[in-house]
Amino acid sequence: MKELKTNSSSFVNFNQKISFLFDGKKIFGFKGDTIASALLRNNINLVGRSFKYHRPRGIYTCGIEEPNALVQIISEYSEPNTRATIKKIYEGMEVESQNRWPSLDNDIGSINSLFSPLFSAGFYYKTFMGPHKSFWKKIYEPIIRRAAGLGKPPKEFRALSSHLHHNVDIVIVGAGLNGLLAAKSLINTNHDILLVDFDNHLGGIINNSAKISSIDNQSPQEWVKSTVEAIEKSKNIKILKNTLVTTYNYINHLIAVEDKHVGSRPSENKVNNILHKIRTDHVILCNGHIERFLSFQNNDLPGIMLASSFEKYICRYGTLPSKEPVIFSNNSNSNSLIYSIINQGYKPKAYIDSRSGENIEPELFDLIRKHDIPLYTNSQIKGVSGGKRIEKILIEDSTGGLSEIHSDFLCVSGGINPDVHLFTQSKGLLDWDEKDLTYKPSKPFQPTITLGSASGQFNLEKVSDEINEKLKIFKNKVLDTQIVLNTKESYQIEKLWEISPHKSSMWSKSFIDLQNDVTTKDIRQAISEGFDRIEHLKRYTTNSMGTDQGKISSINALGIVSDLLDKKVNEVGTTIYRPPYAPLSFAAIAGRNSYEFYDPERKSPIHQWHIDNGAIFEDVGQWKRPWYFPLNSSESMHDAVQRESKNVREFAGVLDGSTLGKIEIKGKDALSFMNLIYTNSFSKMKPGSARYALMLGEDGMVKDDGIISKISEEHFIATTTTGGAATVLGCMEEYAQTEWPNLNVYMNSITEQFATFNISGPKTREIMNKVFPEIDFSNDAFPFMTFQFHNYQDTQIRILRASFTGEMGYEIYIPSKNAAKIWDQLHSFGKDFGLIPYGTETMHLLRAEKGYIIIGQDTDGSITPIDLGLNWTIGKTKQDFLGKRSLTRTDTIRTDRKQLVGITPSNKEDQLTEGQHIILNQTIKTPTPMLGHITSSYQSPTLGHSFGLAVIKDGHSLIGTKAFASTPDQKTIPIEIVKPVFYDEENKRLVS
Amino acid sequence: MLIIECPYCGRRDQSEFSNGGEAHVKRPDGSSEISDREWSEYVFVRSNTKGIFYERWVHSHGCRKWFNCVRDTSTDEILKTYRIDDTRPKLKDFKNLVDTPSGEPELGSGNFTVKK
Amino acid sequence: MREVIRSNEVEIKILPYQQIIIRGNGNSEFNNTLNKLFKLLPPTDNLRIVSNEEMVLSKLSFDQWNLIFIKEIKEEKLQIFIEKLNKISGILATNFSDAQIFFQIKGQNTYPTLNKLTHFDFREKSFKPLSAAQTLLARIDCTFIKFDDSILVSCNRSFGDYLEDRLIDAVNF
Amino acid sequence: MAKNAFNGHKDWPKMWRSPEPREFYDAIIIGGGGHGLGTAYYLAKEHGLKNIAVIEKGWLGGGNTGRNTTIIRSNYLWDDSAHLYEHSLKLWENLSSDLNYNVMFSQRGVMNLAHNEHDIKEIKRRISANNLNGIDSLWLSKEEIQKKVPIMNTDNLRYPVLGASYQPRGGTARHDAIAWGFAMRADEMGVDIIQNCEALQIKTKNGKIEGVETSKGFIRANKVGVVASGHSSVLAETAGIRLPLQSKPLQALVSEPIKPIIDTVVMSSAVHAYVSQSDKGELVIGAGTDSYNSFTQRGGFDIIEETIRAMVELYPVFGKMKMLRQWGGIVDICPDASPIISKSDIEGLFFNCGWGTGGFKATPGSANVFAHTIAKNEPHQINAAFSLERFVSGKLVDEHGAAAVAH
Repeated sequence: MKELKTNSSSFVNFNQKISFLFDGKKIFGFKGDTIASALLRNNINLVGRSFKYHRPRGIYTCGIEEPNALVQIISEYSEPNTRATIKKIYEGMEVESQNRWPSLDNDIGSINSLFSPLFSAGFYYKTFMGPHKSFWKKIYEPIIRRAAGLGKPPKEFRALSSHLHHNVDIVIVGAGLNGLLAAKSLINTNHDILLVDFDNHLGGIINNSAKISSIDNQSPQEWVKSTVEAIEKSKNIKILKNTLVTTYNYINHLIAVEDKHVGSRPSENKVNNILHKIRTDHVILCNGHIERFLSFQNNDLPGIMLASSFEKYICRYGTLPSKEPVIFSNNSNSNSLIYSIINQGYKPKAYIDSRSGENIEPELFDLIRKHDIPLYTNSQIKGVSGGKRIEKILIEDSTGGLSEIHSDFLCVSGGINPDVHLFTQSKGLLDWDEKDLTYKPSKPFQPTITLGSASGQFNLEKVSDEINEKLKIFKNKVLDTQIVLNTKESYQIEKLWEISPHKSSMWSKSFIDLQNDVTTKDIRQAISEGFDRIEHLKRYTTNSMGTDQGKISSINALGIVSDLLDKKVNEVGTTIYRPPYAPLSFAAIAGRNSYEFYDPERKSPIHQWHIDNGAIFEDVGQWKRPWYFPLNSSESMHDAVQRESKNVREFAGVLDGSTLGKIEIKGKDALSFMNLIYTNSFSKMKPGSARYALMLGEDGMVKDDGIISKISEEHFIATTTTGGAATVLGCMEEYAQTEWPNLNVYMNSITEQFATFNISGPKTREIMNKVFPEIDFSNDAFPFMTFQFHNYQDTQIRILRASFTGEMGYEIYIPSKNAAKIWDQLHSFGKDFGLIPYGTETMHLLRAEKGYIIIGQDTDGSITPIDLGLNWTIGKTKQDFLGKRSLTRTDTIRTDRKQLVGITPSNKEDQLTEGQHIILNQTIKTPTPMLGHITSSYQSPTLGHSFGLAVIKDGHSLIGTKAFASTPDQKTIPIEIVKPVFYDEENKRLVS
Repeated sequence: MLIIECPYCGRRDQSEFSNGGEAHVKRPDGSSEISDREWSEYVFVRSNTKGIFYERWVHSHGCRKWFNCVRDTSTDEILKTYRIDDTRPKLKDFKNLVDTPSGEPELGSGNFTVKK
Repeated sequence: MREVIRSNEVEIKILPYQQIIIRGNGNSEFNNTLNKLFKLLPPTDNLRIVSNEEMVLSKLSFDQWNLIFIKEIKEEKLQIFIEKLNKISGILATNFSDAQIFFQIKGQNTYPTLNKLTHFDFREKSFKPLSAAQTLLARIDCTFIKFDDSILVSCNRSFGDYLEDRLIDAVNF
Repeated sequence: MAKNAFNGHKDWPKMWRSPEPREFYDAIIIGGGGHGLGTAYYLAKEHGLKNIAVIEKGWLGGGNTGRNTTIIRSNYLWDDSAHLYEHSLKLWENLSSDLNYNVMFSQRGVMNLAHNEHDIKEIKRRISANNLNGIDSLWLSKEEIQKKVPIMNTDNLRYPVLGASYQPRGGTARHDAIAWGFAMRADEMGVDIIQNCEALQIKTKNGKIEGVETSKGFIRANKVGVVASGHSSVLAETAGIRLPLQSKPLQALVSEPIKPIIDTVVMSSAVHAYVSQSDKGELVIGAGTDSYNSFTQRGGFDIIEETIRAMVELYPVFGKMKMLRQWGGIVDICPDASPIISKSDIEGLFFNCGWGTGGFKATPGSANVFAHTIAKNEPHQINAAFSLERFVSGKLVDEHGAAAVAH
């Protein structure tokens, strides 16, 4: 292992050795190492194969911008595409390289490289089509898809990650030099502040390079320590470490994800991720800059690394990837790397700078001469060569002369970009800076402030001036921070995007997107095909569409394109990044709102009774409703429903109807209001009576139904369908508030206040007499469609004589807390009379026999009351009600609309199937014209055969005729079209 | 996620609200005789303004009150919210921020919004 | 009263409070009626509350007041209140005692814990003590009433078990 | 291909010209997305119009064509929709060879899950209608679903998977490719494709079309077809026409690429989760629509959250997946969730819009019948039902009422 003389600054604990597995091989690193830094210690550089050509790839960076070093973490449910450059190691961690087979060293896929000339931009679109269409589906496509993807799919994993919402005044993104200074200047102001940093050690550039020698006469590290302590002590600033801001949405809504298991195995019973949802008034972006690479022949070989990353490995991780790397740069940002290497007692093998001598800082010259490092100014690297690692570097010097250096390591710097990812997410506008050759934030779209290199201000000595200027609005403490640098540098760069190879062959490659294997050749081709806009180019070549979103390369692409088109870069396009900043864990996004908490289960007040009595439940919206009550495990649903239905018709049954919506309406104008909301007229209705009513949309289509009870001219209670409860109340509120504010009327939902039990069957009256001895249930005292309030023990209940089954029955409305009491009473008194509980399926069957509709089953938003034959619900004399006008449009007055009818199979043993269609011909030849479809169908124990309801074209006039119903197996059965009522047409039983 | 100022409850997260479409659309009184076309205008046709838009919201998970809102649909910036019975603010009270029907700058990703 | 959980500096109880929802226009007739019945003058500012030893009266939007009885009263008495209120044709009073569940939450971690489940801004500057708010908690409708040392959270009865589980989960994770 | 390959891809011809607009065209198509370019293609190919321009404010396929989740199916409930989308699906099946450009139409099948009794009823009704209309559509039991999609969690979730409808001929295609393919071939037939040319105003004179005022000046035309999705209503207003459209943000996202894991398209409207895996290995996931009108191509994070939490519930292995990119588009929605492919009250002015969340699958079909409508001044029988008139008569094609299946 390469140990360093001085690792004072590093955050790696060299006393704590850690072993982990890489491709099955045991590797040693130290506490605090990332996978990448540990591999580099062990001189391992080959970590993966590339996407398209399966070329060997190494560690290119030291951070989240990494395009190459993506690995699979076997020990974490086999998490794919994890960046080796940020993932910390722990004892026993299992890591595998990706996209290679059988092994990293010999990979079959790399055969693709030989065909690489074919794999050019857009090649899919031009190929794989012949000789016959079927070749695509049967041969080509499967091949392409098998080759897809980077990592292998992960293992099943139910994450334990939670959400946390924040409401603050200011969020500072990034706790580097600028972030810490900004926070420091806001200590104990009256702003609530979040200081968020991705790292577990704050300080950013201070930890990552040797640029700064002292801050306010303290060593940089001491300064960070004392500053962080001061911030932590403050009452108004909270620090979030290991937290990456991934998304910057409108109205300063930020999404950040916190890693709670840095450097340890994720635990099964502890929160591993927290998704922070932050709402703030201001955002201060101090998230620094990202270094660019350069395009030259084979610039993807392992052994090539960004200059600042190399320095970061020295300073941050105390490891030296190579003792004598060659350095190639076109700017001053890499000066400090030379200084850092020399600090370690080594020196670069050569320094190659494309800038002409006079542009290079004198301090750098002195340093290089002092340690006589071979210096090439005004020179370029034409290309590198090697197998699984670079071996030779070809240099073209100022005179155009070529020379070759042997080296196994090359550091490159193509300049730096402000990290504008979040800024562009926030919709801020960028400006191209011709001097610094990069896009810089110009016009924020939201209250966003950028500081330091994030704002394109690359001069470290000027940071406190900028902060004092930009944070004035917060009345911050004025800073006078003295920053002394080791390497004098005010950022200076010379244009260089791509170096053409010395000898170009059709196999030679200069990459512009390492992860997606996009070459500069692809860019040229795309342009020659007319894709001259950057967004087009991106899509055609897949440039910067990888998991790194081209963080180190997208600007280079713009540069190359602008040169080719001879346009300014800002005429070619800007870099707009899409959220998230870095791939964001699905588990974190889901948080605790999935799995057992995906959606609440709403329960009736007597839910427990249903469970105890073996009910099988049905999901109706969020409600759990008893579907049927099997006698025992062996009774099928069909048998149970047949039994329950018969029982209700012969004796009695009770249904838990508590989920039905109930709304109390009251006010001076309640009557006129109800007359406007429902089709019916309630004017002539006597207090104490009830009525079945329909509610339409303004389009005239049936939306909901229910029973309206009139307590007085000013006071009503309406029931709604279970699913419609919220919608109906919402609709009433909407019209009361927006259309008829002049009407004095209020409505409250009493759905949850009252349980509802629907008891019906010939024996009902006897049972009710037993349960409520003081109430007279005789026909005269308690006629059909009337209701009464009564005191039951210490609470008030309401009993409504109504029925949905066709049998005489009552609906009992009782406050939820007392519901169980009455339910038990009903059963204890009822069992002698054969009372049973029944579920929704039996209810559906019984009402269908009676021809009562179910909204949403027999209607589908395209059915009017007239279609249903419910004309009697429409108050003829009423001037207005919801949807009235729509009932007289040309299409709604057609007499041949789809209308509700009943159907029975001509051969009684035939089974009708819900959802099947009614057609005229016995034989199906497609496309067959359809009359309509079967909305409900059941096997009736009372009729002894299958029957159904259907909506069919011109149905009302077809009653009495014959037709055919299709069956799931594409056959037909003969049917008869009849009136939609199969049981007690005269309502004798209802009023009995 | 927008922040919406409910005239009754104050600034709240958008998740508490439901959008009610265009505001100040008067429902034709049932007594009046109107053509199928006029009626269909009311039922189906709403302005799809790009720019300053008058719309309705209801604080459905709060006070359940309806109110009106002026929002620039090309930036989603909310310029004003007001009670349902308040008079409609004049268009000229707001600076229309859209310079073209589309508004997007001609360069860069389409996933962009108008200059502000 | 039932203790739900007490851990991580949070203490949650379920309280058997009774409740009446009163709708009206807040005119003098309205105010006098309430004042006469409950010895409380209805708050005029939205989302403010007034209270005494027996009850808390909060104003939730311009035409709705919630009256919570923190001391249990007889069901009959409640009925009488409601009947008296409903005698006024401009008022709708509805018994809501069985319709909702009340959670009382205390402890210094109360708000960080609740913020795992809601975006709501509990900061003093945006949500003062002795005020109320209706919002979303764990994706369902809830009403908050903030006191100096605790917060009262109510949701519809049918969601009770669910919210209880969510709160316990939030305290633990 | 090979020839070009081995001489270093130097000689690829431009895929289309970049002409300046002439002052007159027989037909101008406003909107350079798939539908618009396709319309120009079929106008030139099938109706012999030669003097055609497509004007696009941005870049080809930069709108919803490049922003959707590329799901293609035709298993719609109502006859009118079924016939339209089936017409489109048939065109898809030959498009690559027709255009000699691989649109990578992958018929991997499309599944619509049922999570409750109501879903089952709706889906079985739809399957029956599809079969009688001659559209391949079948019911899959839970077991059959598990066989096709082993990673799906069918039982241990809040709304268990009870079954599904399945259309084997459905699938996905490469969204950019169809725009580029249509553009190339239309250009070859002389269609002027003019990018960076924004339509500002539709000029009419006594009930007849005059032309289009654009950012590149006024262009006269005999016929103008507006295919500008949400902006159609903005343009229609300039001609005094109010379209029943509302523009709302719709979001989508992709995961990091992984090796093949899901071999078909799975849609679940109940839990708002639509997923397929691209040929690159990314999971392509469609999220929901925001409730409010907006032209910002940006939606709320809560919408993404809704989709993802359904995803990890339905596919536990996704717990360790990561969201790579997230973006928004603007969908233009009609009151009945069906499109408008129609003449207008102004002679020579036609509209093709209102595709809501379902436009991509219809691209060739819509373009084909719209071209017919423009050329013949009357609708093709397939799009007759999708007229503007239906909102007056009330004869809607209500696709969200009944078949509440997200498109």
